[in-house]
Amino acid sequence: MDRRLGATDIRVFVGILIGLVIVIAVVAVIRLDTTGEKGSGLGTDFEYNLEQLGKIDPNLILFEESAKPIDTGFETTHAISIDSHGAIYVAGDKVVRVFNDGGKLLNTIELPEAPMALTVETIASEDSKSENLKIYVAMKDHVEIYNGDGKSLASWKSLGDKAILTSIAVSENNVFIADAGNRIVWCYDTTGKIINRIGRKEEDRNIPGFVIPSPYFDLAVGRDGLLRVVNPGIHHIEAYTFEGDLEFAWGEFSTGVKGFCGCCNPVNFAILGGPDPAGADDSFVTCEKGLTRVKIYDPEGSFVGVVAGPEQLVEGGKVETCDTPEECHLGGFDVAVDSAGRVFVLDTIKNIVRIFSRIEDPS
Amino acid sequence: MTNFRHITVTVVFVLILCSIGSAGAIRFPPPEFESGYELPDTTVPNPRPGIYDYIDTIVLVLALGLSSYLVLKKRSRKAIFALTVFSLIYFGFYRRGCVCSIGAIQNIVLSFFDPGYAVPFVVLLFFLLPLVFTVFFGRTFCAAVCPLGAIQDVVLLRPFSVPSWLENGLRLLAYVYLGAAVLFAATGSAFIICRYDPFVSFFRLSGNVNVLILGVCFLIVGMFIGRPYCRFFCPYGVILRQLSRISKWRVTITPDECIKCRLCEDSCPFGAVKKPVEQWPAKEYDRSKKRLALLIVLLPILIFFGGWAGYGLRTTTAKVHATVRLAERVRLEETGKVEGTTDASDAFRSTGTETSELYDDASNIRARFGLGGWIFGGFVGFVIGMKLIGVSIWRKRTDYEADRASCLACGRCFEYCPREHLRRKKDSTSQNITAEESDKAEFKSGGGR
Amino acid sequence: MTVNSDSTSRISGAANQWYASAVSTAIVGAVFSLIILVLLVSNFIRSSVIQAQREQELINQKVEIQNRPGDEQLLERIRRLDLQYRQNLFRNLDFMRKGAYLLLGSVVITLIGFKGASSLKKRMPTLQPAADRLTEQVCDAKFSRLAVTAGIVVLGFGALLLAVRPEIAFFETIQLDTSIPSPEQISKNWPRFRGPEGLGISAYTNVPDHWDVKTGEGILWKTEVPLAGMNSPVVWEDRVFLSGGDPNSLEVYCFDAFDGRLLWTGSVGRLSMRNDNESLDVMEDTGYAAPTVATDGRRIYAIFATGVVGSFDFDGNKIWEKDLGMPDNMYGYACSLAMFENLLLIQNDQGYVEDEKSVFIALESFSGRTIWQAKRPVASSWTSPIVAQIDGRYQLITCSNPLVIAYNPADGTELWRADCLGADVAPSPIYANGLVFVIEPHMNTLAIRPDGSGDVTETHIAYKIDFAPDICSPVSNGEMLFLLSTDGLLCCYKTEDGTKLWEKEMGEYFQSSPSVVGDKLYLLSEEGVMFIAEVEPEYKEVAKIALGEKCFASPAFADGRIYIRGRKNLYCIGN
Amino acid sequence: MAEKSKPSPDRRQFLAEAFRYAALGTLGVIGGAAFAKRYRMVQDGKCVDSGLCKECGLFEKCYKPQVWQIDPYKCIACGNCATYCVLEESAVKCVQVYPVCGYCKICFGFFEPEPHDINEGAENQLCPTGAIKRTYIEDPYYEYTIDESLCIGCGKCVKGCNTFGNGSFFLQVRHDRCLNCNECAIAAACPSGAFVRVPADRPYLLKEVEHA
Repeated sequence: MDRRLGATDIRVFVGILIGLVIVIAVVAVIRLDTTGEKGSGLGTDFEYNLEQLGKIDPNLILFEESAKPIDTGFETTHAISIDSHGAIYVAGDKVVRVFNDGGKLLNTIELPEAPMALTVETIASEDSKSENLKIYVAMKDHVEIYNGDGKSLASWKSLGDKAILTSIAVSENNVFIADAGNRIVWCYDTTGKIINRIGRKEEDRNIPGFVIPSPYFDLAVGRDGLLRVVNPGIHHIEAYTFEGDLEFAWGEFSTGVKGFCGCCNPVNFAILGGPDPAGADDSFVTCEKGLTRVKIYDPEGSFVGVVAGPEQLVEGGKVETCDTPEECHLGGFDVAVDSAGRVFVLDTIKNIVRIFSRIEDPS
Repeated sequence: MTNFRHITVTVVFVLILCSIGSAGAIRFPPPEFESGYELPDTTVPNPRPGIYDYIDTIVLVLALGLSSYLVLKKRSRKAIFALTVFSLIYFGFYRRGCVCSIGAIQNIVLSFFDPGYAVPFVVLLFFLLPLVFTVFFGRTFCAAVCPLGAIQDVVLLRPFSVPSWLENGLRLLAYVYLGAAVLFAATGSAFIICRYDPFVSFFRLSGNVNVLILGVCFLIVGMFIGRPYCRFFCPYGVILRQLSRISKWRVTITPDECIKCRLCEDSCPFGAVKKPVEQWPAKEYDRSKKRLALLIVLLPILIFFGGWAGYGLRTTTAKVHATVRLAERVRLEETGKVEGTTDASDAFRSTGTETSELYDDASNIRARFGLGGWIFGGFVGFVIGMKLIGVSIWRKRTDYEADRASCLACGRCFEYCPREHLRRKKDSTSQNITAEESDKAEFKSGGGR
Repeated sequence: MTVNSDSTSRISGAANQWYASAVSTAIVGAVFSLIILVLLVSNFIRSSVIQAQREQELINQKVEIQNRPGDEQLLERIRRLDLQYRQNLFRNLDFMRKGAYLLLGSVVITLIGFKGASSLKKRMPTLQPAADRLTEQVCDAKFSRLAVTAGIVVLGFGALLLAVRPEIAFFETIQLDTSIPSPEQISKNWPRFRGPEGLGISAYTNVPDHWDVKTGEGILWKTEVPLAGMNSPVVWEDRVFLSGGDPNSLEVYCFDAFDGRLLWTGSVGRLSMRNDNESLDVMEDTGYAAPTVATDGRRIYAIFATGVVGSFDFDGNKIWEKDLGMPDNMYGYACSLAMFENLLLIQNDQGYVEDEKSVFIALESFSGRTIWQAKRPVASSWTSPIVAQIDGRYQLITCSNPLVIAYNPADGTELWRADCLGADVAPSPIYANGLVFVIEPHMNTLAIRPDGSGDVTETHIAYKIDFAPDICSPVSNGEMLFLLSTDGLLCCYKTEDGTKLWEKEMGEYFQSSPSVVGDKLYLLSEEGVMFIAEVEPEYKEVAKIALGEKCFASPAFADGRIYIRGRKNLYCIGN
Repeated sequence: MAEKSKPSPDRRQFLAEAFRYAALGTLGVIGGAAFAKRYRMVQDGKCVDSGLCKECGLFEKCYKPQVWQIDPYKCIACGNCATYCVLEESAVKCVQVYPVCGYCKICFGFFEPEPHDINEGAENQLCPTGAIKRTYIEDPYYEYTIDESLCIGCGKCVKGCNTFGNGSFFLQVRHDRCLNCNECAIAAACPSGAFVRVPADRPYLLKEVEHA
């Protein structure tokens, strides 16, 4: 008899236990997150956050976006250049497109392959009445030259598979080509003959050699007749004579706004006024990837101010790092300046050209 | 689950190609080192060779065969238990609960709906073999091969019988679960059987905390209620039930004839022992006839309403599909109904795809869930209807027998049958073993329960 | 076993020892696994708490080191902390793994114990007193039915709970207003190029005839238009519409008629430059937005030089957009839009006759669906079609080189055609005093009787006037027809027979078309000088007001107001 | 229904027999269909042209085991890999593909965005578990190596390397650890759908491979 009682007791006890357990189980199932909505649950130490570094003190910003961005209509863009008349040349896909600053398409030059860089030279003809354009387009391994109407004038011979040309500059009789693949600057004459190699590592001439971790390697010729070359790996902009002697270098690493951030920056730069004497102050406009910043340095390389930071260059002013690798790898913007001192930033992700001009009185 | 559920090689390859396209940056050479530094290679440890899958298949066949033999010919609970433990160790702890016949349902279904997906050979076998065996020998797969069944069987300590009405009610869950699993697999949304597999995390000795808790709960219940998962949830079990109804050979409590000693009445922890059934009392009989007619009429109605309900659920069920979730999130962000973005929406935007494309995809998927909902709901309605009919007809039964559908062929009841003991005595004496030993043997063989 | 109880009793002693040991094993195992479980859980909690603290501290210190560079102790602390942190991370993982194995082992032991025990301690099969099996069966069946029914209820309820969640719609459906404006409404407004019927005639007589830009007298407001365009303003009740474009964007503007506020800007897809043969080079004097927009008081419709047509509702929501393809047009596309009931009428003349590109398209106003299309054996033209009600039936009259074609605007069937034009046709046709007046630039002006059918070239041309403007469209007040040439020669003819009444040298250049308001004639010169004149019996200047801004668009007249689009600004002039 | 409707034993047997064959038939059809599908896919060239197994026979082509892997170009290094894996210590780890690496002196996969100083001090290291080793090769180049025993696959360094560098760090499923679940728990939780199945004989999607 008591045994039956005991049995009933057990039944009750077990019943309660099971009920309890079922409740727990249901809760567990409900709490189970298989879709990643709750996030990784990793601590703050595991977050990679550039929010703070991306912010730039508004007092440092000397420029403002002065016109609607130009939609280039490209799928990929590589380089931007501006001729002495202010026409904007954008190289992308397999085309060079020429716009006026209103964004009107003036001209199109079909290319045999994808361009890497370009520059435009204006040559006054003998009678100096008319003048004609020479457009130098650097492909991956060689240079093509076109006139203003897009007629091919010359195609120089390839520098080999290893070559990855990333920038080109012209000064009277010299054409300088930055070759990131061989990590060297080629100096051509205008007929396409190689007359010099600049920047190879040489201890006795204390030339450090170019340290180029990624295909960003820019150069330009200053009005002082010195060739300026970026040495991104050591965050320098170096000044060479056309003979290839390193005169001086400036630039320092810093994630802060005054220096160049990242492992290899700046990716591109332009010299205000450039070869054109009018209204130039010879200061540098540099462009960094990673933390996308366009900044101004004076000729001696001391920080002057900011043209645009991540907040200006990203829609909605949201400071963010790129998500997918593809975004990141396209992240190297290009800059150009016109004789009026406006800065043109080629956004290689959205494939648009943003136009910045100085704020009248930066209060 | 090794090489379970292929997506075709092409799909992968296309993905790779896309990624090349999207790569953007050109391959850039590493620096030339003057110190003669050599670029190391990235280590690429290989996965478990595919050949093992075929070993698994062989083991499965052997286990099934052996189990069938032990249940039907040898009628030895101890041996069955031993095999159970083996299966638990091999398919469970060694193979980490994968390959798994239960999960295989989803792969089969997906392979019929996803043009880019063909089910691997091994998975196909793991799905089919137990079914084929069941058609001939009853649920011998459940008895001693399925690791999920095994782990529940070994923890079963003090079984309490579940009243048959409750059992009938709870069993509906399994059908719903099966329906849902098929629905989500067919729409390529998720493999819920794997997501909510309560025991796999034991086999792996790690896993999501919530799943672990769920598993523990099942085991605790399993100590007092025989194999709760198998009886009330297992989607594969649902199929096996139906097949074992028509199996060629079947588990019988008694080796020869039933003497109605009632000893086996509560021998079965799974409530599969059916008592003899008397005639209906006359008045009950008439009423039940009417009722039956009514229920048969009711069946199509249930099916329709089931389908209708399933259709009504489409927006909810569609949320299980990642694309729909993403689309809804993006939509909410676009319309400013929610603040901020999620990783998913950021990732989506960084691909530069048009939102309209995403929305189109999502609404197509919803539409598919609409149709699927009709079928799913209809199925559930049908099941319920049939169950109602099933519980209101009954067949005269004279003997104690194991219910074909719900008998898991564990062989516990054998020990309770005096006829069985006689049989064994005969065998043992024929093998001239002394009565005493044989008694010991019998005694021990009371175990396993 | 139950059958021969004596055997049980015989070995029960031995069994009891076994049983005792089994039970003790089970208990030991259970206790052990319990301990491990507790350890695991506690360790899990403890570590997660401590780790969190460490992590936070670490981060703080890393921040601090930025402010105190070169603080060696701090550096030391950070490094030590970091090490602890990381060691702990992996120690926990390791502990967890080992713990899991131990737990498994102990659980197995427990189970073996219990199993052994339960298998040794036989419980005799308990035989309940045989209950009344019949009732038992009946109850069982009944309960089962109830249980299943309960299942239905539960499932149904669950489904309901899930289903009530609100659906997130991916595409919102805007209620389309498919009604069409009444003729009265249309005549009260200025819904298209050159007014209600495109004849340049205003229904109002209270339009101002004097104002002064310098003093600002009569200038109600002046608003700068973001993007340039040659098109004329269009007015519906309290809204003024314009379009403008540049290579980057093609836009539609909606201004508030009272204060000139720009209420909204709608933008249609600019032409893509992806494939370069499509790139467009427009001429200065057509631009990207030469065609004037049209409205039916429900929506606003605009077409641009790139062949893109867009429709917006009055709140600026885009209703539809359609790309008719880049028009092949030497000066740039300039035909303004016309409307008939729920149809948007587009004269899309392209190329030369032999190109067979020209087509007339009628789109459903609210959906953008093409209702009818008529191929036209004509070359590019720059005229705007008109819809005139001519003895009871509507005629859609189009001018091009070389044909004048009248269609039934409802279905596009051709009513009649006349082969009488040539060169680059820019002036639009008008209908006055039972005649259709069409212009062959620089050559002559023709009056056609619109009651014919088929080719009426020989039969229905009433008379020719050997004077013809080249850009400005004609205007008529019924009995008089006024023709204004670009270089400023204004001629007046009798509409019955085309006899010349008078002519006047205006001494200005004209791009915009003349308009008739009441008994006055309004002429707006290129330099932005508005001439207001009475015309009977002779040209009599009422006013001559300089706007001080170049004007190419024709002005729009509303109740007591004039809207003038200058090169840059939109002016509203009123009393 | 009881007595009268009750079929005689042999009739019932016959019925059972019929049902059995029907069931077997159905199973046969299912199996056949599932099996035939692979042939269809061979005909469609879905398997053949994959180029993954040129010379091997139909079996290898279409029946090749497949395993989970991360498409590095879709991965956004959200960190879910570290915690959603069914394994306590995730099967996903960061890998370094040396030919893509720039061997930078200042590597943003290694250093904090604002390093206090350019050295291996813990205060400068980005990796919370210190799983990256930085070794000097020659001026100005440094080698960066992942210590997989320490890496938990959080992807913090991947973000840094992608943003500033060449992206030579990225996450991959390590198949010596992966259980290759039927439905990968991480794949289900992956916000960017970066998880794909790849043939088991080509179980990795290393960047350099696609770049070439």
